[in-house]
Amino acid sequence: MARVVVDVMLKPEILDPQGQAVQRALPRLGFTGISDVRQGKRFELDVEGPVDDAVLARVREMAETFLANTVIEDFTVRVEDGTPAGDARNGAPA
Amino acid sequence: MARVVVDVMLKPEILDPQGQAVQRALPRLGFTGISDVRQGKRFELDVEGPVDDAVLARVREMAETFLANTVIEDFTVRVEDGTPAGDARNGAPA
Amino acid sequence: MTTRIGVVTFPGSLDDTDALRAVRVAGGEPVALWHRETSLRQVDAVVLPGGFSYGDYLRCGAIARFSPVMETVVEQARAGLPVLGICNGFQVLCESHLLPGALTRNDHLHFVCRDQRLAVANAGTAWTRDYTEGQEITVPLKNGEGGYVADERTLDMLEAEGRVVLRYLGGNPNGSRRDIAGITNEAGNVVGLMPHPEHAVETLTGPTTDGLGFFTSALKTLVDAR
Amino acid sequence: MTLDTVKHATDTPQTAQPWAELGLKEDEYARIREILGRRPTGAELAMYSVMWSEHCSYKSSKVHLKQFGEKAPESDALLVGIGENAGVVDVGQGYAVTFKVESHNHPSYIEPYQGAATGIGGIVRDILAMGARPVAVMDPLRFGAADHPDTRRVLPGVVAGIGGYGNCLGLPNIGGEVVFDSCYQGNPLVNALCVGVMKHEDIHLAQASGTGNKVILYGARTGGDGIGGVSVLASETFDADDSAGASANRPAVQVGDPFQEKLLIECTLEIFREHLVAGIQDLGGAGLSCATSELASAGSGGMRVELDTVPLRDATLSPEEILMSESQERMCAVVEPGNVARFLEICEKWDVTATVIGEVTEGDRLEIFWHGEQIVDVPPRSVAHEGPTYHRPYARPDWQDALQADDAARLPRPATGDELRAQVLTLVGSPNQAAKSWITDQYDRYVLGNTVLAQPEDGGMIRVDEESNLGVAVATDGNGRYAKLDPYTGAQLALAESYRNVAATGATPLAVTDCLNFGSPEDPGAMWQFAEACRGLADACQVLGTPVTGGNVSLYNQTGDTAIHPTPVVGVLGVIDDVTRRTPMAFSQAGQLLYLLGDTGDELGGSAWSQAVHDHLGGLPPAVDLERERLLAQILVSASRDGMIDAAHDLSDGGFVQALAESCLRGGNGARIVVPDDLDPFVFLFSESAGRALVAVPRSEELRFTDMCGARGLPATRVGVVDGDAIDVQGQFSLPLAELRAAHEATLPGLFA
Ligand SMILES: Nc1ncnc2c1ncn2[C@@H]1O[C@H](COP(=O)(O)OP(=O)(O)O)[C@@H](O)[C@H]1O
Ligand SMILES: [Mg+2]
Repeated sequence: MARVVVDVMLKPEILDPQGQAVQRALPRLGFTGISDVRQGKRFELDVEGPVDDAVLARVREMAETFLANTVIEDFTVRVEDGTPAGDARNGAPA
Repeated sequence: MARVVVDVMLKPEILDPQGQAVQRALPRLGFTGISDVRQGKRFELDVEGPVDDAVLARVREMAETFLANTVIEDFTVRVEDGTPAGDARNGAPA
Repeated sequence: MTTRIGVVTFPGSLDDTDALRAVRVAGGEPVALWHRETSLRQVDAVVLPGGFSYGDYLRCGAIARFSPVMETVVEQARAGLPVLGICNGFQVLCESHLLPGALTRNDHLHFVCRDQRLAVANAGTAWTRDYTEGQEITVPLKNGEGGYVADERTLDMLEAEGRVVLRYLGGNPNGSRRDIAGITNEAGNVVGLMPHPEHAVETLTGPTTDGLGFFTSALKTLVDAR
Repeated sequence: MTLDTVKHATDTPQTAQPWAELGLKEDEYARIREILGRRPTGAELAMYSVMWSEHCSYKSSKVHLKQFGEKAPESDALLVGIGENAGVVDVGQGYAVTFKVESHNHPSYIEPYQGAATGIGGIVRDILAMGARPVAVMDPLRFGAADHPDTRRVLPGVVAGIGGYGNCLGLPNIGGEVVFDSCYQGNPLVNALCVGVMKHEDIHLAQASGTGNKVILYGARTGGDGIGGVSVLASETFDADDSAGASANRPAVQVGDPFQEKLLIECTLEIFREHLVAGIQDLGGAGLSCATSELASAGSGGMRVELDTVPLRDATLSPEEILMSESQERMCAVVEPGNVARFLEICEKWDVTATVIGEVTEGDRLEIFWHGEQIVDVPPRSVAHEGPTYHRPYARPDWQDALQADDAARLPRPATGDELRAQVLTLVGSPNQAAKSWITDQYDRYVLGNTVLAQPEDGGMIRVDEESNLGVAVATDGNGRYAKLDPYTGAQLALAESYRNVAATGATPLAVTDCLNFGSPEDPGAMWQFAEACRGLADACQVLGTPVTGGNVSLYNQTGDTAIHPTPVVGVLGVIDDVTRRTPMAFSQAGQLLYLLGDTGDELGGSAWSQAVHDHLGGLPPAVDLERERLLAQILVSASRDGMIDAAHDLSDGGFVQALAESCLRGGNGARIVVPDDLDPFVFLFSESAGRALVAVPRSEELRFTDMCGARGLPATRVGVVDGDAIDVQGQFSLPLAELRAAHEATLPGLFA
């Protein structure tokens, strides 16, 4: 069983109230030196069978149409070990 | 400016209704072969100055006391490039 | 001498005025407390009200927990001060580790507002002594993250020690483990509830007046303690 | 790129400018040059283009909206009329109430959650800007066909957005509407209404006066979101297929932060309490362009703004973008210099960012500077209040006659008791008539502790004063099917229904707000519908004595050539001296007598029955008799005040049987019904004749009640009694409540859960 991770973050220009709330709280908790915080979602998908290009393409389509709202969010897809699955944020065609 | 990423996921034994809802929806959307979905949070922290062990230790403490609720959640901390910052889920002492 | 019950306003608290009203209707003296102040202004008990403190960003109650007023609340709660956390207040109490467990996203993923039937499971706490054990009450429930979770050991301990205070009746509205709607600490002075008794203190604006008992219970507890 | 300063613009008259891309017409651009005596700077062009858009300038609609003022009935209750952020109504005991309904239609189609959420945020700030504490919201909604796949995307998102924002603000949601019709498939309507309460002396206006007074921008930092939102999303350049393209550079979608807005509300109310504000304006569509030009235009002096002092979320924004940004949760206040320190202190207390960005000047220019260089120098009235006015051509569509000729009377009707029974179940379970609790249970109706009535009651009711029990009731209604058949009558029926709903709760109707949702004003047929609806509404308000206090227009609700049904949504505000005398809709006491008030005719055109059973739309809508509506309202209010009725429910879509079913289900009691001698059972049950209500009268009050109706000339027909656990229409059928409830309540969860 392989795991594919989809990270979904608000686009940089979109307001991120949650990230801002966290950032504003940090100094009060004694944590300094953090100049920005963005909060997004992380999906862990357990895939049956081997993760080949076809599977990744499907996951990317899933991210594009369902897991992320591309009107306001970007996403990345990668196999668990940390290697990005060959695409930059959003862009890559399936 | 370096970026540290904190991933927070519900512990495996805690019910994840959001992940389940995603998983249930997938076949309806024509995506098969995904045996499990978990949904968690991803924090991107922009750190002023270099990210050394001391900084990572502080971020880990931040995750432990604030970003995650360790009653129900696990977390990992890593520097943006993908290398885990020397700790497994939760465990590592600061 | 009147009994003073304080209600904390965090940024984003919403049901604070309702909690103050409920204290007044019950016959106590309501005292507004501000999150930035460490002083509790000599109140005899504290209510942490419902709402979305700090927008409920990150996790419900996670940021409010670190406010100055909570330092004092935690310290005095450990020393026996009666503290009632309602909804968001319950979440703050869990985040502060005054109560075990956590509150998670409703299993159906929607905010739910309804008149909820409940059973009083412990009529011995500072906030429930005006009820009888097993009594059925109906008060409003309104939350998006009201599913109570804790590990099995903790749940068993809560049951064994009689620390479940309220249980949902007529269908579990949010996936709470073992239908738990409210719990107390070991000493019985700190109580957390998801339902909103402050919205059931007058028939004009609430479904019942079943919620009043929480506030009159505290007043009695405090008078007895004098 | 060099900064396009006023001087630079003067020196380079020939520079080509993208006025067309910004949605301006050639003659509009020429007029800007004429006003300024030179070409506009980029910043000026941005301001004019967005302020002269349909959304901000009402250029196609204002010639018709004028009637609301011209035909306004005499009313002692109106403290502030059309033209401000919202109208203000005197409700007695020194209290004033402000309310307004607005649309957020296009954004909610693109991004349902955020579109709907920011719709709530925007209308709440309008109410706040009047000096009032917002106390409740309502949400009139229209979606495409209930079973269309895209409705599954739009509806849950819209509902979650309204709940997510309103719940987090701590405003009870006390009512609204949910209507499904395939005409709204590509153009859902998301209207949002907010009600606020203040004391008379707290009324604030949007004006900048007093030379030397400071202009303070406070609330969220300004970001790149929503730039062009007004001109792109809410004007003719909007094209659904293009939405992805529009977001390529700067996002047209705005993200709301209800927590920030909650702080803004509490902070602003504290500032009002200390009388620190000389003028105030919320930032909504067109952002700073709108706020600065409107404040300066309405005041006595000019204004100077240092745009580089605006706190930014994104440091790369250009001055044009800052002026156009629609970042949410911001307000702009004019403050005397001596009050600035205290103003900033209160903002600090609430963690609200506040910055002095300019001041009121002598003279009459709006001047904006960027790092010391002047980029705007305009007469503010020319931007804010003297935009273009169009007299668009309009004409009755050629299909109108055929539509009206296609009479619903030709539709086959149920002939037997069993058929009637089956169609009752079809009706109460149809998406438009089914219970809406799957939606409304996602809204907090209890917060603030003053909700006396909330959905599914006829109107929402809020207690205003805990000591005296003074309260207000609000309802919103609109029936696009009726308006399609006849827009003049349809608009009047919307008002009549809303008015009747308020009266049914026991409150006296006082004033009106409206949101006019229509197709393209460039289509003469749609423009005719708009003109007719305005005329109908203005005429009806005159008769009912309820002035229009404000509202909103949403045009271009069409996909290609296909427009939505003309959908005027009308909100009515009423006052009740003692909320403990309210009339709920539930039949909660067995044995009480049921009276049908008003006359029932054979009126099925546009009815819920014709839609649910035959999927038909044709004929004429029910006739309107405004004098009858007025009499009915007086009777309902008197009966409530004197304790003669225990329940009341207005009759509207679905007719008698729908109202009966709802009141029975809510009270958990059945009813035995006798069909009146002079009526056909089908007509009795399903007709939608206006001016009617169903009331439950305690036996002890029967004589007093019928005497009153008789003396005042209102037909009151005894139709049955509250009893048992079924609806039993004698001689026709019996329908157990459990079966009725299952049919009524399963529909929406079945579609969306
Ligand atoms: N359909 C309408 N009926 C009456 N007044 C309207 C209508 N549409 C807009 N108005 C009034 O025109 C003015 C400007 O409207 P609008 O641009 O929506 O205000 P805002 O700038 O506060 O959003 C307001 O006073 C509003 O109440
Ligand atoms: Mg406004």
